[in-house]
Amino acid sequence: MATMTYLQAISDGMREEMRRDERVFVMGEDIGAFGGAFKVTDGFLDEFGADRVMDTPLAESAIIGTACGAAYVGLRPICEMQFADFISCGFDQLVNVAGKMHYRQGLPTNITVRLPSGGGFSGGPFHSSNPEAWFMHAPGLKVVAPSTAEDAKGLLIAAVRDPNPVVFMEHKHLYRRVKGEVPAGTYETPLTARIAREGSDLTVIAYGAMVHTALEATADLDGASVEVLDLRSLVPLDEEAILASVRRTSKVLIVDEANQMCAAGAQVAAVIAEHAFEHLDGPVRRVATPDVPIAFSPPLEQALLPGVDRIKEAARELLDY
Amino acid sequence: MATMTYLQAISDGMREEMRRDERVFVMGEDIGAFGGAFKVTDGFLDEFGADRVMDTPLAESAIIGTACGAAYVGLRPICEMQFADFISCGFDQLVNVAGKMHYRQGLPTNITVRLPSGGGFSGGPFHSSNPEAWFMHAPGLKVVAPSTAEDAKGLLIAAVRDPNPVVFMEHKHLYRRVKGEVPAGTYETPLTARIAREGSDLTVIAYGAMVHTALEATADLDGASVEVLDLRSLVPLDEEAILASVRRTSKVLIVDEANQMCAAGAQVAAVIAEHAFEHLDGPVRRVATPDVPIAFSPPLEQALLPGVDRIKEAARELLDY
Amino acid sequence: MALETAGPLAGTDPAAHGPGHLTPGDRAGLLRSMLLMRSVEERAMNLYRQGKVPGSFYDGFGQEAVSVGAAWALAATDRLCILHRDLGAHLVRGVPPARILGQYMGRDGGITRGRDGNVHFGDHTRGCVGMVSMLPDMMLVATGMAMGFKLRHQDRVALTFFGDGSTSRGDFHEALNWASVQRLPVIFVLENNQYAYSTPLAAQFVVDPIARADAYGMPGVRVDGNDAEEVFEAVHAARERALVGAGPTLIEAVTMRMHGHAAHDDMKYVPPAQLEEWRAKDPIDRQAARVARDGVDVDALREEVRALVDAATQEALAMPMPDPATAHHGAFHDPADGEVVLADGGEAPWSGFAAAGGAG
Amino acid sequence: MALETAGPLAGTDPAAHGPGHLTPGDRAGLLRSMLLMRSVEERAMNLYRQGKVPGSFYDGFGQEAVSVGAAWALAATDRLCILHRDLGAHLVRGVPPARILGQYMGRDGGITRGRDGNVHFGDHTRGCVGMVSMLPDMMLVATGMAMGFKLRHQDRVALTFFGDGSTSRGDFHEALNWASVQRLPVIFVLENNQYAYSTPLAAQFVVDPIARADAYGMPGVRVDGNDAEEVFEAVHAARERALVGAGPTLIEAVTMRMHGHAAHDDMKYVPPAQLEEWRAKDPIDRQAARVARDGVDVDALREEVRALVDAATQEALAMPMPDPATAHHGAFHDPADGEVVLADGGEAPWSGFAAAGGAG
Ligand SMILES: Cc1ncc(C[n+]2csc(CCOP(=O)(O)OP(=O)(O)O)c2C)c(N)n1
Ligand SMILES: Cc1ncc(C[n+]2csc(CCOP(=O)(O)OP(=O)(O)O)c2C)c(N)n1
Ligand SMILES: [Mg+2]
Ligand SMILES: [Mg+2]
Repeated sequence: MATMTYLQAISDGMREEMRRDERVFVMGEDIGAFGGAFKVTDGFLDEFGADRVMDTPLAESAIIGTACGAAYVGLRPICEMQFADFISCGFDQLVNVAGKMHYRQGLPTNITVRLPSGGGFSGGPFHSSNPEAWFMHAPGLKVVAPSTAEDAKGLLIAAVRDPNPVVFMEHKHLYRRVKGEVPAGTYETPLTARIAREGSDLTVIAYGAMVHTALEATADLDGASVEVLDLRSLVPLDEEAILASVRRTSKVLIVDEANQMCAAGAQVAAVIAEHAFEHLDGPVRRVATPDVPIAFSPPLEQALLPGVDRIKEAARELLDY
Repeated sequence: MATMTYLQAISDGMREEMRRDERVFVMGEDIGAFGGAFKVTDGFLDEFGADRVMDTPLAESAIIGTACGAAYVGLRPICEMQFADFISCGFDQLVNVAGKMHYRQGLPTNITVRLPSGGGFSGGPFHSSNPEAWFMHAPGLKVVAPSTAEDAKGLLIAAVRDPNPVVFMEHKHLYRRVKGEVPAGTYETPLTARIAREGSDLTVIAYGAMVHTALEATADLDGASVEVLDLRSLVPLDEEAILASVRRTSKVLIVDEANQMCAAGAQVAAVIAEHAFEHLDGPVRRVATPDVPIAFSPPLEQALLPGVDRIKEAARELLDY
Repeated sequence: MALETAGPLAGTDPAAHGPGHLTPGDRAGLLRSMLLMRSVEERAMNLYRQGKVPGSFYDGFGQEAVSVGAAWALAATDRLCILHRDLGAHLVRGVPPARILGQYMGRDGGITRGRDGNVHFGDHTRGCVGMVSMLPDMMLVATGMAMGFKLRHQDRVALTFFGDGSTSRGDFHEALNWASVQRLPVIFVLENNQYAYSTPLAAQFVVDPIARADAYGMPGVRVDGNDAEEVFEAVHAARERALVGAGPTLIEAVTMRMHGHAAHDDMKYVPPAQLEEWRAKDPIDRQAARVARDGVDVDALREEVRALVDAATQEALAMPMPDPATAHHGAFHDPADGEVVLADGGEAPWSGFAAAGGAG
Repeated sequence: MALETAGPLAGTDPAAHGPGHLTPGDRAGLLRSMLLMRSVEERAMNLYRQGKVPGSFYDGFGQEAVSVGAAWALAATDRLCILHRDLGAHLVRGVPPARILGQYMGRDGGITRGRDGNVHFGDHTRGCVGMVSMLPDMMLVATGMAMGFKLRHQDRVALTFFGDGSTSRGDFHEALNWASVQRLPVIFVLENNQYAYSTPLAAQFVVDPIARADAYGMPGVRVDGNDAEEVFEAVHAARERALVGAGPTLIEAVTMRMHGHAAHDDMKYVPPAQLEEWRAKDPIDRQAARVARDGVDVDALREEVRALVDAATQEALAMPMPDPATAHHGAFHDPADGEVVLADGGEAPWSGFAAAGGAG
């Protein structure tokens, strides 16, 4: 096993799968000669050629819509949005064409849409967002959000092989900060939750970058034993794993980086309040980003994004409950 | 006070406000000579002329984007989407231009976006949706969803006068089915919840068409006293009214017509699970539409949309809890 | 704005224009498909009036030559996104009328098994993707199919239809521009039927959109949309062009929507004289005259089609409604059910394909 | 694809082209604004390298003539959406350099008070709407402002910029088409700087987009984007046209992005010869030569600008960071704070407006 960054793991997953399966190709803005805004496809043009590493016009609706068409004739496109935020411009094709085709017509849409998401480095209101909940609320789309290098590769490959449209949330702040052992070759990470740390006093549920923030915040919390559940997949949502953990610990804190209203965390809270009510020994707490755009200036941005301190405080309150 | 349908009340609200305020105008596809797909602007062209009753090209992004521009120079556009579903094509302008402008630049976007929404008459996957949760999850947008004729008029006027972008969810299934006394002249309905029926054993929380379904389902539930809370506004969400009702009844059922994942109902459930935990005497139950597109064929559609039977069953389970 | 067609409009003599690819058999086939389209839609409208078709009902009365003529020019290996005025293309591909009527009625035997309604269907076993309502989203899907063909060096084309109103939306532009930058084998058939719901052309554009073809660097061909053979020839030529790698073509078929936007629409906004004028150009009458001159018994053809649609109606009425217990199934495809992509099963009845073994 | 400008490219003698609206004072003013733009951006880049500008940093080095020349032609009552290569337009409107540098550094004294970054700002007290990142969304916003003017019968125009890459997106089309159908007083300035991030023109279009103007029924004017006076004259003419109700104009200013897409971009994808070629056409050098011939002491002007930017830098560095306790405020406008719409406070330094009292 090699050690690589989260970013390298995503590249590696795509590269391996493209070598294995000639139906797979990548498309997006500046992904060819330039290697992508974050260099995720660096070197791909040389290895796979311009046909399979397709620099597109600046047109997100077209990226998603033509990818759907290519999928219907048997290809497996991986679309890169330059930033997750720009998916707003391809929103219609994603929710209405890709999301609804199978239910309506029995025709699956085998596309993977990579969304470099998340804040933490002064990207401002248009380069920091976490739009996953929009897609959870759009039937027919799967949504995954890896937090580790190993899962980034495995979920990328699983997404490409899945016959359905999969929105792949890759958190920009993890790109080069997170490293880990990554198996060689191709493998699929299942679309289920993973226990990032076992514990018995409190469950913290998170995904993507917030898994790391949650782990850090609860590593040493006055000796409490805190379980951290990494959702990994948002659609399907691993309700069993969520409920099992809450049954064990009786207390739960949900952390997500998205704006709080109708976020993934709201769905998780609703599932728990409905199906684990009898096992709860305290309110279902949430830490998320307030309902404003992500501000640019560092002190403002830091005040908005869930950080170690807010998580610690909420966790302590629950432990003391 | 005149008796009018929900649809007439919306028309009446727009007409009165246009008479009072020359900055207000309506724009959309086929809203002029044709009077709109649902005839909400019938007669407007004659009364106000083509400048203020603007038939637009078939271009939703342009409808929202140009409305924003008109608002910045002091006008108060009301945009009609022919069906709520088509807002997917104007999504980017709505969430990124209208939603974020004030936070970023201190410049409010005084537009009202009317979305004829909801199912129940074989509209199929593209003419039945309830996309309000997408906009709840987009900071800077207000979202209202009247259930009565009186509120439809009052919330429409409140939306137009609000300096912020307001998404006005008008449920198509209520258009001609719901009638009520509507005050003459102009008035604003506050963006707060309303108790549709008082009760003490159970709270049912709903908005839009589901208020009526909830009232019907719980009108005579083995003698139980069921409170029905009509949210009316989703952003801002009247958390105080929600929590106050739950504190009184200790049991809560949330009904919404949207697909269940990350829906408005999920947010309401999360708020309750976090802030009324100590007052709950049972799980927070939800009845919503499963996560598939709204099917066309009547038996399928009826199986998907929350109906009286499903609500009754869930309410009974809670009462027996 | 000039609305008369720019191309050489022939009279009723097919030999007077076009390279004459069509045999008498093809000509009769075109007529038969148009008759079938009109007949199926008339029957569906009756069923709608009887309350057996839920929701709304849209048809393509008066526009039959566009979808029939265009689909006629395609091979079984080609791919289509068929729009809401274009039932004829489904019929040319071989979709059984009973399944179409079942579709309108929301029956389990309809193409989408009641999941979607009216003409929002595509038979993927016949190379067709079902349209979404959002117009003209399918232009990008067709462009993407063509992208797939190019990527795999396949000799195939994709074709899609869209209306005059749909030209105002961004996806129209993104599709034409993308297809031209990548030189894709795709054929865009703009069906100018004078209205978008109630909206006349002047509210959608200042210059007829065929003029945009130049600006995208592709040929723009304007044809009489009420002449199935002229439509066929234009699509045939565009297809030949696409197959040699010369890229996309924009075809404008000028026609008229002779019915309301949907069944509920009384079309008060259409001047009666305009309808009169177009009634005289009925595409079926025109083709029937040609075919009669070829010696075909058109009355017998009409009779055959009527019988076929009668039988299809009975078959469709016998189909059960879908099982409500399945309503929440099917948002996702289960890999265990095998790979599903568009298949070649569609019919390509043109004699040129029959002779060449279907490969055009 | 022809990339040389189509219009008559004059040498350095301003009298040789254009109707000569500009006085020597205007000419010097244009130069001063361009110098100011370059100087502020150079300073910001230094601050970026010092770690004082968070996020990324974008500039318009080499493109100064476009935004300065265009904004120069507008009245205080006109309205603008200014893009990320167009800092000069903000400076022409009178936005103080200190507030711009504060903006880059995320200070509380920046235009957006740290809410947004880099050139994503607009001073609404000077008639400007801050751009959003999604390109070219602002084309529709500008179109909407023009719609407002038309509705209220006001003698005003709206103007916006956008890049060559942005022409590929649907909103480009929706804006041009809408503006032409409604004949709106809006001016679209396409800033063709040869690249969209790393993407060359050939990946965005087959025919230069100026050719589309015809197809929308509006004039398309191609100018040398490195000549501030030529840009001024084109915008001036478009404005006159708009004010008499003749509708929108598409102007293409051909220029070159001389720096990377943003500070991190080393531009390996740009052939050195291309940069060389354009370096010789520097818009500031060109204008400086003209102004020098008018007898102006250009060195003194440069000195004045440098001092001004030095002082602005000090002022900006002294601005505090925003208060984190306010981070979650401001998603909504509180009506109690009064109505806020774009105001006329922007400067319109052109002598034509000065003479006519600001109304053009
Ligand atoms: C994006 C979008 N907006 C609105 C509608 C509602 N709508 C359905 S058909 C129609 C008119 C379409 O006109 P045109 O493109 O000319 O096609 P035609 O129906 O005339 O064939 C409209 C506005 C839609 N289907 N899609
Ligand atoms: C809708 C959208 N997609 C992607 C981006 C990311 N992006 C920022 S600038 C840029 C290139 C823009 O090129 P062009 O329009 O030519 O403007 P230029 O930067 O060259 O002035 C891209 C792709 C964006 N801002 N908006
Ligand atoms: Mg039409
Ligand atoms: Mg550019």
